[in-house]
Amino acid sequence: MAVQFTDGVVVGADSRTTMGSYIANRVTDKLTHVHDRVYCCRSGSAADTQAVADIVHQHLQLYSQVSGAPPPVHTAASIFQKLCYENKDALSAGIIVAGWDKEVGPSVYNIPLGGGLFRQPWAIGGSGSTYVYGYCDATYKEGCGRDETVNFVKNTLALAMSRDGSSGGVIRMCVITEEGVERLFVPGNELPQFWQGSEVLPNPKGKAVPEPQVVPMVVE
Amino acid sequence: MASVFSPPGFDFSNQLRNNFMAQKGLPLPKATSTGTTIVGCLFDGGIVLGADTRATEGPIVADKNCEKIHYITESIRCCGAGTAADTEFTTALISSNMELHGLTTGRKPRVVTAMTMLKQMLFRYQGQVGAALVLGGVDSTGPHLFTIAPHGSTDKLPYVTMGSGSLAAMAVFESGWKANMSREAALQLVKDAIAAGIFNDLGSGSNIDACIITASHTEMLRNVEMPNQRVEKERQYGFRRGTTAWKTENVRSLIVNEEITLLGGGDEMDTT
Amino acid sequence: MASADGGAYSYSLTVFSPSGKLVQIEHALAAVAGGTTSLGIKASNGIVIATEKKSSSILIDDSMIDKVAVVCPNIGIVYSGMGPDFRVLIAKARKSAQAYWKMYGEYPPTRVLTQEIATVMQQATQSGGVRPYGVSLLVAGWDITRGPTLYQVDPSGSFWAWKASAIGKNMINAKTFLEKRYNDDISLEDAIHTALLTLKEGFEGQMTEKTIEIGVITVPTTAELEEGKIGGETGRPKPTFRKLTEEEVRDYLAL
Amino acid sequence: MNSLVDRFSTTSAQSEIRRAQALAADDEEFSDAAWGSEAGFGSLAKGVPTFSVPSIADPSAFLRLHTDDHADPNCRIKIQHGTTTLAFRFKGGVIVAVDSRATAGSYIASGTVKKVIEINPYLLGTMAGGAADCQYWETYLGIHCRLHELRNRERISVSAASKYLSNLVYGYKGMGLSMGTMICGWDKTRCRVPAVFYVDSDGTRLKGDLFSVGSGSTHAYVSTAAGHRDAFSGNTCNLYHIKEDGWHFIGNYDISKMHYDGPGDVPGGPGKGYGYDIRVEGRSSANPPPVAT
Amino acid sequence: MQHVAVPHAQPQQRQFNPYSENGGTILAIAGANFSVIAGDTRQSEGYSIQTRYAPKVFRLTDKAVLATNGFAADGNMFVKKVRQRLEWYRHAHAKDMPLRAIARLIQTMLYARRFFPYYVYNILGGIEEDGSGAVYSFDPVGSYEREACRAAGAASSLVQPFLDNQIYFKNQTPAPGTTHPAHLPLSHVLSLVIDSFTSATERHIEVGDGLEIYVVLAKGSALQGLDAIQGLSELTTTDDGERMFVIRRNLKRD
Amino acid sequence: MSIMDQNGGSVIAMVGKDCVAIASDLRLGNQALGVSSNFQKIFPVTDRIYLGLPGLATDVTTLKERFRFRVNMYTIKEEREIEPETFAHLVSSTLYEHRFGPYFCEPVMAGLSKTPSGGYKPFIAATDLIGCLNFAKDFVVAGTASEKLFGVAEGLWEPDLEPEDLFETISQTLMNAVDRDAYSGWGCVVHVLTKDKVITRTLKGRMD
Repeated sequence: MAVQFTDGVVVGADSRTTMGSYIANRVTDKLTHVHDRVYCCRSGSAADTQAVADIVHQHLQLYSQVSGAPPPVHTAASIFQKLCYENKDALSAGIIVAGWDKEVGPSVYNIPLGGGLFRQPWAIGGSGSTYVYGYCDATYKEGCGRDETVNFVKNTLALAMSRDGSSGGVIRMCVITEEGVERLFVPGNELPQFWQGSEVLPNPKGKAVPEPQVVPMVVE
Repeated sequence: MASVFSPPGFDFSNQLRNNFMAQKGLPLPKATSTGTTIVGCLFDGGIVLGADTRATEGPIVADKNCEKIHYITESIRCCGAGTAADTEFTTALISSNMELHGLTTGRKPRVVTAMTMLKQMLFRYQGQVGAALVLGGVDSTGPHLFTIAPHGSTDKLPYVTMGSGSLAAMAVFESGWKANMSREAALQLVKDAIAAGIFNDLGSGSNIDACIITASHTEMLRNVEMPNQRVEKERQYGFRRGTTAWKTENVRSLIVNEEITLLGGGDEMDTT
Repeated sequence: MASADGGAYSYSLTVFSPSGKLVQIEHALAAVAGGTTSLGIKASNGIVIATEKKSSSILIDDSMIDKVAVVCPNIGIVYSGMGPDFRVLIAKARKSAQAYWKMYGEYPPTRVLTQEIATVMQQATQSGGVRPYGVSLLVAGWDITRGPTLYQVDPSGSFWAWKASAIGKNMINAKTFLEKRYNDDISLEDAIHTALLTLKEGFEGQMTEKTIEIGVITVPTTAELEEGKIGGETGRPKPTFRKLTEEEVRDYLAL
Repeated sequence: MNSLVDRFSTTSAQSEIRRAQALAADDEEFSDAAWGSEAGFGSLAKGVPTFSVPSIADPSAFLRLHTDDHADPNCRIKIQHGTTTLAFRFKGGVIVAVDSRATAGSYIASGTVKKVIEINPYLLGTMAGGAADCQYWETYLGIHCRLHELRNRERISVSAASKYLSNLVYGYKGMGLSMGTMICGWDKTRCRVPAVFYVDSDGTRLKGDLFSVGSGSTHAYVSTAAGHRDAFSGNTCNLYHIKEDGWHFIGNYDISKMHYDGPGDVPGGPGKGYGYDIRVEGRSSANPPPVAT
Repeated sequence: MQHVAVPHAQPQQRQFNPYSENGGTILAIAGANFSVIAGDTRQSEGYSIQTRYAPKVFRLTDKAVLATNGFAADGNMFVKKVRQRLEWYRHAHAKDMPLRAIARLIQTMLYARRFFPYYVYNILGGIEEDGSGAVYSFDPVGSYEREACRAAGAASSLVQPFLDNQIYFKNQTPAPGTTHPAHLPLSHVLSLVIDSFTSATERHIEVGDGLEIYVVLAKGSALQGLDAIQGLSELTTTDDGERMFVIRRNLKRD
Repeated sequence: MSIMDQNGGSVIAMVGKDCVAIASDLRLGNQALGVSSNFQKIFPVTDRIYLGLPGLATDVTTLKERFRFRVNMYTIKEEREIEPETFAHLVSSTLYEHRFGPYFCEPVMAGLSKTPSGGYKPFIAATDLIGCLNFAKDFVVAGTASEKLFGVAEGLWEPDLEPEDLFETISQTLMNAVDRDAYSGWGCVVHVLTKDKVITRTLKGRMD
């Protein structure tokens, strides 16, 4: 997930990699550095996304070498798109690119499985995203500050992690602004809590519902 | 080699024939797989790698004491699970390239270099090269531990397990691992993890191999524990000589005996 | 540039002169003779190879210059002549040694690797558009069948084994010096001293641990051999060739 | 085939089995388990014994999936197969020769299988294809022949016995039975001649003078040749001779021994081994005379 | 969410597959006046062990023991049904079913499911009415045969040829003037059984954990050194009729 | 019916006291039909290395020639005989080169390797069809009867058998194993290597 705010972007992700139903890595770092102020969130096949991110990282090193300036986020995103689009039948990679650059300031780009490129104020992806579209649509509002946005990301991820079996572990976030990149970490036992599924049975009108004690049966 | 030109990489010439045979309903035979339990564990100052020693071909144990901790460089080792030949040759290829890399750069090679070489090779073959690896080593930037899956994805973690016994081993790690463990504690934890794989997973068995890598030196503890020695047999099975009826026999002596007969009957030149 | 293996048209630079000589190779040998002196001495229990590391100006940081190169754990090479040619040959030699290792699971015997290098150098004398390598090499190595062996390879691609040899600037004086001092059962320690004395003969300037480089082959004992590969099958045999550190060179110079 | 159609069609084998099951189900007191001594054959009065069938669309495909080891060598249930059987009529009666090897896939499960089933003192049946199918149904046939004798006070003719077996097996056509058997005997009554009938699980029934059944059948002039040449035949050869007064067991010969030493001093025997390389030893460059070692 | 690339599953046809394979190996050897029926106690599925002690050898009557191997659920159910039929036989005939008859009963019960087979390889061992040791081996649909020695199950192809050589002395030419013994003493047979299983455990991953050997002695025959065997316990109470013993040993657990 | 059953055949190698033995059956079949009872699967590579090649017959002959070529070239270039360990690696890398179009053959090697102190040490090795090397201390098996060979060998093998005793053990192992395999058999041949001689015997086994 990545959200743009006034003077930067917040990128966040869960930390679970699964092999079938086995959790191969419960503390994965899916926030991958591609340049000083450009990060990407990887979802889909770990092998594919790691390979693609490595290639983009190399391209951006070259870009900054040649141009003498850090690469715009749009450039990074379009390299990702080129790779994902042209190899779409070999790759299974959903990537969100976010960062800060001098021309545009903060920006978030979403590259889903087909390889399209969409600039959005906020973007979510991966199997857990389906559960939290509603929450994001309801909660997001423009012009938020840093702390508000961090909370918005943290809550969204926590909700997705509780509903989606393939998501979980800890929350990793990065706040990317002109000044720098600040890494945040929320351990698995300190995730924001929401409704945990305890049943609240309505009390039938008038009748007092006795406390269900269990009286041990007397045996001679 | 310069004198004999051999194309680099794999030779696909039999593929046409093999596909034809596969269509005719003659399935490919199974290659040796190492069902395997392999683990790696970080301790302060180094890495402990562990592996079992059973290689299987389907349900049959092909090798009771094979080596799964492969050499990459003096202070980087790599445990392999999956198709035995793939783990053997993939690690050998990267070990060779790392040696070249070390010689050309004149520096001790890094674990992350080996990891990148391995991941890029496996990714290129899209999982067809069935090698699941635990790569561990110590270099100038300290101890590092990686797992590399057959499709080319890598994870960097303080403790890892791979292979069919990895779940059993991970259970032991999750309950026993602590940060900054001592060398002895780490070795004992690795031994327990491998033992868990050996006894609970059918694909792993026989002995425990371990390897302790620190900045100063690397200690290969081959068969550090052998909990599965075969018991004494109840009987002796020697046969009486002549038990086996044979039809023909041919004995070829390997001793080349020459007698040198002097020609010329003794009037050689007098050289006294 | 025609491909190295002499494509259809070979505008070969190396052609026979009327007197039956290959002039380019003569010039290459002259380039070698212009190079700093290198020598090698085969002792009963090892080999020493050494060379001068003279640089044209004191401003040069000669710690980065490698005139003695490791090809594989049991083979080292020293050269006289053109540095860059040497570097290219060393890269090919190392690749060839690894290719051998990948096929046979052990490192090549010295003779086989020398043959490979010689073939490369010979191809440069019979192909279009390429000139011979401007280096002579002293290849020192150990293998189980032949023990310690010292080979010299020339720009022509010819190679032969030596008990002791010298190449480069004052090769002749060095060789006569060696001929006087060499005997078959010289020990490695004595051989190292002889090497230093021979180098001193034609040395311009101060001979210090910074201005010379030494590589040695030490023959493993049968006990070490019995033990075989360190750490079982997949381990590696103990290296038999290594370059002396600057401290070791200083100690030898002090004696 | 669409399972709906199958459930209500009247011709397919499944519907016949269902009718038999319905028949057995309703007269409770006669269920085959009632009387311990019936050993599961079920009372003959009710016709065929009941078979439980998996309730899925295509039970025979299910069976083939799990038991046919030609299609899928590592299928789990390996049913044993017998392979070379030979029978011929001549003026002296009927000669029946069979091998004794049963294989499951490439594994030789047994080398001592009795592939001649002694139906009764004057009737023999041979086994090729599914061992269980032949054993079970030919023993079942023996019961039927005995009942025939009791009802009609005369021995059943070979033709009637083989007809009964082929009709019975025809009921299960397509369900997966695998049998290739020869019913041999000597008819005591009317024509008093030896008779050989070939009956197989497709329902084929042929009267003839000479039959050879099984994967080794093409080599079966001498059963040792079949044992030698065919990987699925071998171990020992059981030889029977049927005369007027019923069958006689001639003997059990080890095929490999016969390859080397022949049947011993039997009139007309070759005097030495039947094996090809024994017979041609010393006569060609491929088989040079044995060098005096 | 991130998953390591699981190959894109094509549409999978859900086939009705009631069977599984629980490994293990059984064997039985008949002597002159005894029968030995043995089986390992490991029950596994795929690469994991379901239990280290699941008996595969069951006592039917004082003189008959049945060993089953293949799909454990079918095996256990089949033994239950056989015991039920034997009980009814005892009610109908006031005596235990003789071994020969049990063999035929098992054939008919197996063949009753010819079109939905029990995935079980059975071996019936015990003492015949004439007091001789006997072993009957079955295929999953009921074809059976009396033999002197039979191995079945996962490692049968490892054990059977070994027994051919050591029990039947196959391919062994006897010392000049002597012949191979027709029947082997009990102690010899027991040591072969134990060695067979330790060898099978070494080379087959589905064999191990424990070994249970049932010994059925004909009426009035000597113990032949049986009492000296480690891990022995007697099941029969009286020692006038047939006697049945069980020997429990451990096997490697890797 | 895998490709390895097409022609059938099995090989076993065993270690004894300062000696090794390698044995194989002689059958060449076309699935169930036996074709030849004299198909040699074991070839001398050098005086002290024997190579057994069970599997698809066409690949057996192809590989035999391929290895003969490579060993001859090695001998000429290195001016020495190839050692068993080196030959094992040569076989392994040759097979792995065909990783994605393999030869259907599981080579078994037996030999005596020169020790640094001048003596001879028994050496056996086997690889699967793509070259995974298995250096065993006791015995290695391959071919259609490999499971059976494993079972009997595990039972009968004992350490430090004299050459003649090793001959008996390996022969009994091979014959009893192939008698339980439909695709192997039709005669057996055994080679026993000691440091000074090679004893080759053809056995009188079942011919069915």
